[in-house]
Amino acid sequence: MSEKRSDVTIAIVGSGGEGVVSAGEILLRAAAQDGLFGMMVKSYGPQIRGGESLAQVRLQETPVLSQGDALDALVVLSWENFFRFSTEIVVRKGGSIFHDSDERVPEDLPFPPDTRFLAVPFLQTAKRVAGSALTKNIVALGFLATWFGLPPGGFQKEIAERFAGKGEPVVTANLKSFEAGMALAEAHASRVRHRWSGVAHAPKLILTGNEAISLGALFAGVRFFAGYPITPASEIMEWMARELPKVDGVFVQAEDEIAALTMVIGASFGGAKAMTATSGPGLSLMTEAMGLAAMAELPIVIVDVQRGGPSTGIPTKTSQADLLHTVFGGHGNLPRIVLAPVDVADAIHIIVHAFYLAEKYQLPVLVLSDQFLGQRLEVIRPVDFQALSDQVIDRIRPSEEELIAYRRFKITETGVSPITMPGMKGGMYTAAGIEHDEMGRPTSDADIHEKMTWKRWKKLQTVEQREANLLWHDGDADARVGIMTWGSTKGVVEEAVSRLRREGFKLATLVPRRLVPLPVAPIQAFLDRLQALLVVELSTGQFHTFLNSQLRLPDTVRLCQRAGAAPFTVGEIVNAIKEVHAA
Amino acid sequence: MSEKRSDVTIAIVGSGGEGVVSAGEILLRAAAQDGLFGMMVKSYGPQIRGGESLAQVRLQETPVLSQGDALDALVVLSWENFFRFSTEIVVRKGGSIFHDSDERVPEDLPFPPDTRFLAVPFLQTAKRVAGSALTKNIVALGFLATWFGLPPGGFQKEIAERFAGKGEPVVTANLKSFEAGMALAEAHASRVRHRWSGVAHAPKLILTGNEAISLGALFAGVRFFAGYPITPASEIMEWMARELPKVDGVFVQAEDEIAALTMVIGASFGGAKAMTATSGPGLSLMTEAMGLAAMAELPIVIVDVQRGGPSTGIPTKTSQADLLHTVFGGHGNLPRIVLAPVDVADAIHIIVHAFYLAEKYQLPVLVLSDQFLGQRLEVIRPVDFQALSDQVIDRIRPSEEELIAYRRFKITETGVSPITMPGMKGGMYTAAGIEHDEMGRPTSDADIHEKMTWKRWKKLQTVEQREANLLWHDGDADARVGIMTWGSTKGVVEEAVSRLRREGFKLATLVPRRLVPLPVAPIQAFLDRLQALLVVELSTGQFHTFLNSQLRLPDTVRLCQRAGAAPFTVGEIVNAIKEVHAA
Amino acid sequence: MRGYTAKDYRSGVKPVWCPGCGDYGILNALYQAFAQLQLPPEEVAIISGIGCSSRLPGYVKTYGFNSIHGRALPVAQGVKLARPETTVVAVAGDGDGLAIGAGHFPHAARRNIDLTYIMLDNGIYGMTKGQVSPTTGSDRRTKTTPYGIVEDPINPVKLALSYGVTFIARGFSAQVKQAVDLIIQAIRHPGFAFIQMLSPCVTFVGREQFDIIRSLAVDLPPDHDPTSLEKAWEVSNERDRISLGVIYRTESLPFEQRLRRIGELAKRGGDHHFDAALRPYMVAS
Amino acid sequence: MRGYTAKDYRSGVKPVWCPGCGDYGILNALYQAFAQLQLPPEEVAIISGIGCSSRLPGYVKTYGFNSIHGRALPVAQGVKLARPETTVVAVAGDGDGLAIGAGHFPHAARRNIDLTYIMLDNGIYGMTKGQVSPTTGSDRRTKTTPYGIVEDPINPVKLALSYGVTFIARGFSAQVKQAVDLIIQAIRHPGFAFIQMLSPCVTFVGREQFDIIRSLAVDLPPDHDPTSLEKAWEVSNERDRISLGVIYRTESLPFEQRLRRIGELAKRGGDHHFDAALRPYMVAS
Ligand SMILES: Cc1ncc(C[n+]2csc(CCOP(=O)(O)OP(=O)(O)O)c2C)c(N)n1
Ligand SMILES: Cc1ncc(C[n+]2csc(CCOP(=O)(O)OP(=O)(O)O)c2C)c(N)n1
Ligand code: SF4
Ligand code: SF4
Ligand SMILES: [Mg+2]
Ligand SMILES: [Mg+2]
Repeated sequence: MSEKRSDVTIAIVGSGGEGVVSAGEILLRAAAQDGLFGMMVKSYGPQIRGGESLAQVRLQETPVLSQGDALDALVVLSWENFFRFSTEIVVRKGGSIFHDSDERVPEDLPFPPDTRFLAVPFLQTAKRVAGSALTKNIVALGFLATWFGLPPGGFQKEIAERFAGKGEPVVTANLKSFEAGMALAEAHASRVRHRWSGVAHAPKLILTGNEAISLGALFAGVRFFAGYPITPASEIMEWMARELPKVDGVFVQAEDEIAALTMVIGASFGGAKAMTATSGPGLSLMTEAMGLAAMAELPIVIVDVQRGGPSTGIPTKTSQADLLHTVFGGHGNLPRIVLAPVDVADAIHIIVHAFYLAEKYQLPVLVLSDQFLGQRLEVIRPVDFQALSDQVIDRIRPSEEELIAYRRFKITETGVSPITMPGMKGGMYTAAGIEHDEMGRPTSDADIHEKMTWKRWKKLQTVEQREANLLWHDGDADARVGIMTWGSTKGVVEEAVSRLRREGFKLATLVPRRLVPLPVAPIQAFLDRLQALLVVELSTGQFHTFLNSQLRLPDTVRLCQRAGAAPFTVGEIVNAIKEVHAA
Repeated sequence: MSEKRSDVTIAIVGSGGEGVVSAGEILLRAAAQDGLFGMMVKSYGPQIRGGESLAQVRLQETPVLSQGDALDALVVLSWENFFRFSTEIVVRKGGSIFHDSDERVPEDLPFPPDTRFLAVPFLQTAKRVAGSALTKNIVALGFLATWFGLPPGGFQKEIAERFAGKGEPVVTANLKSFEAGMALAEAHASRVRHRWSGVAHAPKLILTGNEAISLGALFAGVRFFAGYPITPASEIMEWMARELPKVDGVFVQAEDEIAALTMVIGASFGGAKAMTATSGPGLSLMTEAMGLAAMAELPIVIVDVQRGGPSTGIPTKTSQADLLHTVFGGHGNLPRIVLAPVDVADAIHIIVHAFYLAEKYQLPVLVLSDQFLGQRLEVIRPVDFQALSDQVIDRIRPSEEELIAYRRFKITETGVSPITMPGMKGGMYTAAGIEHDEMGRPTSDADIHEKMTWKRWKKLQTVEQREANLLWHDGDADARVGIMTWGSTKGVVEEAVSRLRREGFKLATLVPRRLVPLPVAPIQAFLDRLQALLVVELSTGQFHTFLNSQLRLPDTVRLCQRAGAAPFTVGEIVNAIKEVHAA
Repeated sequence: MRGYTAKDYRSGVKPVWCPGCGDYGILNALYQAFAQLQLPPEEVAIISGIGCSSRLPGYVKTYGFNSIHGRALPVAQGVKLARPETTVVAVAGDGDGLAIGAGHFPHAARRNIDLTYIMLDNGIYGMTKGQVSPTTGSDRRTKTTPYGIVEDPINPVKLALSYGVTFIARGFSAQVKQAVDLIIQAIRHPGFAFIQMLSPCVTFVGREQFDIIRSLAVDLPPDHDPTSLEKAWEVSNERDRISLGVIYRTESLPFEQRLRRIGELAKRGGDHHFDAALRPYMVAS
Repeated sequence: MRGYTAKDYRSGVKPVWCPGCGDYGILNALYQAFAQLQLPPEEVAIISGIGCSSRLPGYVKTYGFNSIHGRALPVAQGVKLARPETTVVAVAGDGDGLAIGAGHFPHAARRNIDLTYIMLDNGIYGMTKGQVSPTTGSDRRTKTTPYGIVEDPINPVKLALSYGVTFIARGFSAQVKQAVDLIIQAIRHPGFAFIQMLSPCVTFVGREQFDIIRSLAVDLPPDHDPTSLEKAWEVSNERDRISLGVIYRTESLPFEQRLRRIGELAKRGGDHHFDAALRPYMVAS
């Protein structure tokens, strides 16, 4: 038998100790070396360590938009752990289950009737060739490589690198296990030969959303990071802890998020490009200090990698429910910019743009990522950093003349005033969260308050007028049904829409990547052409509420919303769109 | 000469040390004893003590709606201090200035041409009869009493009570000063006799918005208050520090607002009706803990007395710019209720209702007051506490049966589940900010998260369906121009609308006193009858944004908005309404 | 009536903790201490913040509150003040209590509220998978200190001493019997009692953390006088060993009693129903 | 070049402080200390929180930051780390630094960042008009303690000592000459230096606060050995008097130098431009 392939989704389930996630990573990396694009998502149980874990890898010849709805193949290292994910795991009709032959297959499995069950001796083989159960996952990898027609070279290189630190014998044991796994597939009675076509061998990047944010920030020139650990944002701070010292930047693990953000504000006052990264609970704690940055007009960047809420919620799972807080949170009239990347590649673009806007407009810029985007591993096209370098800018400094009777908060046409920093002669001023006049002197005068409030507010208008709209748009010009979504949900929606358009549906999608200030005019123009709009989001309706607050929506609006935790699947969106069409 | 009076606005300006505010208070209290209604607002300079200060008192035969736009009379104890308020002080055409005769009248005063200037020897008289400059303010009071036809009895009683603590000689000196002041007016060449008519001698209450909140909370049964000082909310905690120990309640000054709110949450878990009060910066700090109350489903009440923002802003001045934070702030899907009293009497009703809703629905209830409402002193009709006692309720406890396999977070039709507290046998459970199942056990399951999120959200729907709408509505049924505002701005708007309706304008006003959940249906019905809507608010547009997010506004919307600091005047609103009418 | 046994306090919820985690020892000690004190489960409330250690309340069949990161102490104080009959135990991690929650510790101490504060100190952020904590030893590498730690570690016992905590002890997860005894004494202590419980993280520090502590731990000598501030100060300055036991104790009026005094003063004036509070605002005219 | 004189540091903004407020003395001491150190105004940054005391930066013609309540220390640390050449002085009130900001103090201390932290301690919340503060003496009535204070007061010097602060001093607003000297020493100290400056609030505590402090204040004897931890501990336990002067000092590597070490370790690997960071994510295929 032989099957032609351009898109495969494979999951591995087992306990954390069985190396599920490592196997997934090796699979994705090896495939990338072989020219494929891909995405991996992971899921864990509540145990801190050693609990159940699931790695889902999707491989494609073209860039991957979503995690993949239904599995072509599921590797079960242990059935016990499978059941923890049974609601998350969907095997496609005609899909395959590769399960360890040492374990009895349980009754009442939630798979389609025509699912193929293949018992494979992963454990026995590992014990036989490596003398230990530990390489069971690598045996499975070998099996998968051969089964799905992936050349062994990439795998072998990855395995060698990954275990190099553990010494020669470990590397050898794993390589042997891999080969034994290949042999198992080769020899398997019901073997299906998969063939790939059109694989474009071109350089690629492989990284997570959190890595993309970190890398992009470094490119933008970040030199100060203070943060406090929090799932699922900690990887950004761990990255900074490792990389910033190499470029003479400063990394501090603060005592809490309030300290983190106020340190960042201090560092910005001191002249550094400065940022922090957090998740919902930390973001809520930073609310007061965010207002300080707005009032003292200091450039800062805050990354929020959203997770399930409210309160501690579900730290390890995704959500899009910090939206209203980021766009509207904070007491007083608090100007801020909010950006939202839609995928890993976009995360690089958006974080560079975030620093650009922060420095140019001297205010807090929030970047909204989420667990789904932050922790998924993607194989993407290389990013053109050269093209991004225009956006690496510094804040505007006063001229010699302006320094003569320096007005730090001079009212200007754009709302932006030239800023000094310690060390600049003649530029001395007192920054403050207290209302102040153009010189920075505290005041409680109503007229000055009025002027300064609108001066700060003006910057948002300037951004809306002068900066790129950051709209992602796709679809049919004559579509009467439109879809709007934001952030990491974009990929799933794009895939659903493409699928339906291939089926003949006329659809148009709009995804704003800058939420504040929202580019109202072009979005309104888009909406005005529609008869019906579908709003897709992982929250109880925050994006819909936000859109309503800024725009006039069509008479027919349908909502596709869930609290979160699990990201949307393409199938869910397809159904929702079909319902709108039917209505 | 003689003038008939039913409405007088008088201001006194001087330095803090000159007893400006005491004089205003005595004037208002004395007038109240004489059957008048009234309102006093104060304004200070930036000095902590001894800076300039201004007390503005409005007296009326009917309940007072606003602070009064233009002064009938201004008492100037010292001109130097006058200039600090020159933009805030407006004297009506034909108004009078009573200034100390020892001070030279400055040039270029911003008064209308026909203003009457009367030099009065306040200082000399004080020195003469009391041997000290200190009673200058009391001399001025005597002068005002006679000038405006207010009987001396109330003043004398107030003076005697106020200075009783300082000993007999001080009381005597002040009483003598008062009488000498009366004599000055009596003897004054250009004396105008003012007569009041229709004064209804009926019991009244005199108190500030902050006192109304405190008193109402006590009536509602508050037994735990933890707070942290902050202008302009501190009076509430100072009140609680004094009164709670008398009823075996507990008052704690916490180390910060986070501790304050988390103590309140702990106390609520422990079974007490518990609250805190703060202003913008404190509220922002409480954001994370607010989510905990929502997630753990614990009744708590937070009062926010708004001031100028963002950040530290203008602590001593008013604003309505915490609106979006209270309705939308906080990460995750965070159900909360937001109420906004419109005047001092309403503050009592609203805080009682806040405890009612908190206990009944087990979630955070925010009450939005502001400096203008919180610190102004009003003479109002007595409040019918008897009628309010229906709203003094306790949270629902599980039945014996429900305790058998107690599910603390049982999914119910209303979203509300019976709650236990320490000491209740069989009711043990672990409250948590982590997502949990009906038993309270932590989970990261997407399905349970979905169910529990909507369970918590359901409570808002239940409130909207079952509870009073709390809409304040007034005006012409056939009006095509409508006005919406909220909170403390209502009185000014009501007065402006009444004035214009007397002039023949057809107008209708709607003021929601419950902002979340907003009673959408009746408001939409109101809006649908309009051709044009005027939205009035002290912020850069938060109320407008909020209304847009919930309702479909008429095609013509006009905004009357200022950053804040000074409250609106009736004249500003009148002009804004006329412009809408003209459009 | 049959008395309570340790297993009456088990909630039946399976801990998420790693096999071998130090927190199991403390949890067991808590069950036993409650049983020895014969505390009715409904009269106990265990209040924690967020962290591996803060999962503890869910594993005990009493009232519990797994609150938010760093706020175990203020929540616990609220519970105790609202319902003073409750035996309140606050549980925090070293990050929870000494980083984000550091500001609450001195204030809980100076109130001397009658509760027991147990810090499960593993010298790491366990829950977030291995970042440096305020008590991480200077020689360690962690996820956020790949090149070593630049901050000096915090000594919680020393802090407690300077905060005027009225009962200070140190225990070790591997010495359950002693831990039981310390918890019993702490609960009995009228006022704020603090126990630093060394509780190794086998996953992000490693099993050797047990051995290192074992090699340095010594029980306080029988002649240690816990009422001596000087002796306690000396113990808090030790660097060559880790003394276990009750380090310091003193007597001071618990907050609840101080509040009672305040209440008496406040009530001197006369009647105190709502009408009395309303009266000053009434104007007869 | 003419040197700087004290008045070169006056900003010309009129203080909002009450006549007679203790803060004037500290402000003057600061002007003089800067002049004696001949600090170029643009090389100084004064960072405060919120409170009467925190208004100070606005009155000095250097860089300044009047930030938010309780956050003087983290903002100051950010400034210093971003631009280490700057002389950074953090200013806080007793409420600012010991209540809402209490959690930052131990962490600033253990980092030993080279900055000077001056706490203007008036034992009251001045700015908000007279509520109890963490250092209010137990015998006082305040707006929020109408029946007396239930919490024990905090001793900031004792705290600093237990936090491992490397320079600890106490001054008094009425002794400007000594205050100048303490500030100079603190600024010169390489690492984190803390000064508790007693600075009476004439309005909400009263003028007698000066007299009470005067009656208890004594300069540390010339033979006081500030390098002795034991002596410092004794001073921190004094109840019958208030010792003024340098209470403790020790040497420890400032944070900035520790970071430099980290940087060297990090850079051992080779080149460190952006491309090096990008490389691990590149897949050649
Ligand atoms: C406001 C906030 N910030 C950060 C986190 C993430 N977080 C969860 S537990 C934890 C620290 C855990 O360390 P520790 O308190 O020592 O407890 P352990 O897990 O080691 O027992 C952190 C930072 C959070 N939940 N909330
Ligand atoms: C988050 C926040 N909470 C409360 C306040 C109100 N507030 C301003 S200053 C202050 C305390 C002032 O006391 P202290 O720090 O001792 O300074 P002092 O005025 O006595 O110099 C408070 C509570 C605030 N500005 N911000
Ligand atoms: S990570 Fe560490 S502290 Fe957490 S459960 Fe595992 S061993 Fe215990
Ligand atoms: S209130 Fe007190 S601390 Fe504030 S300025 Fe006046 S005297 Fe100084
Ligand atoms: Mg820990
Ligand atoms: Mg103070």
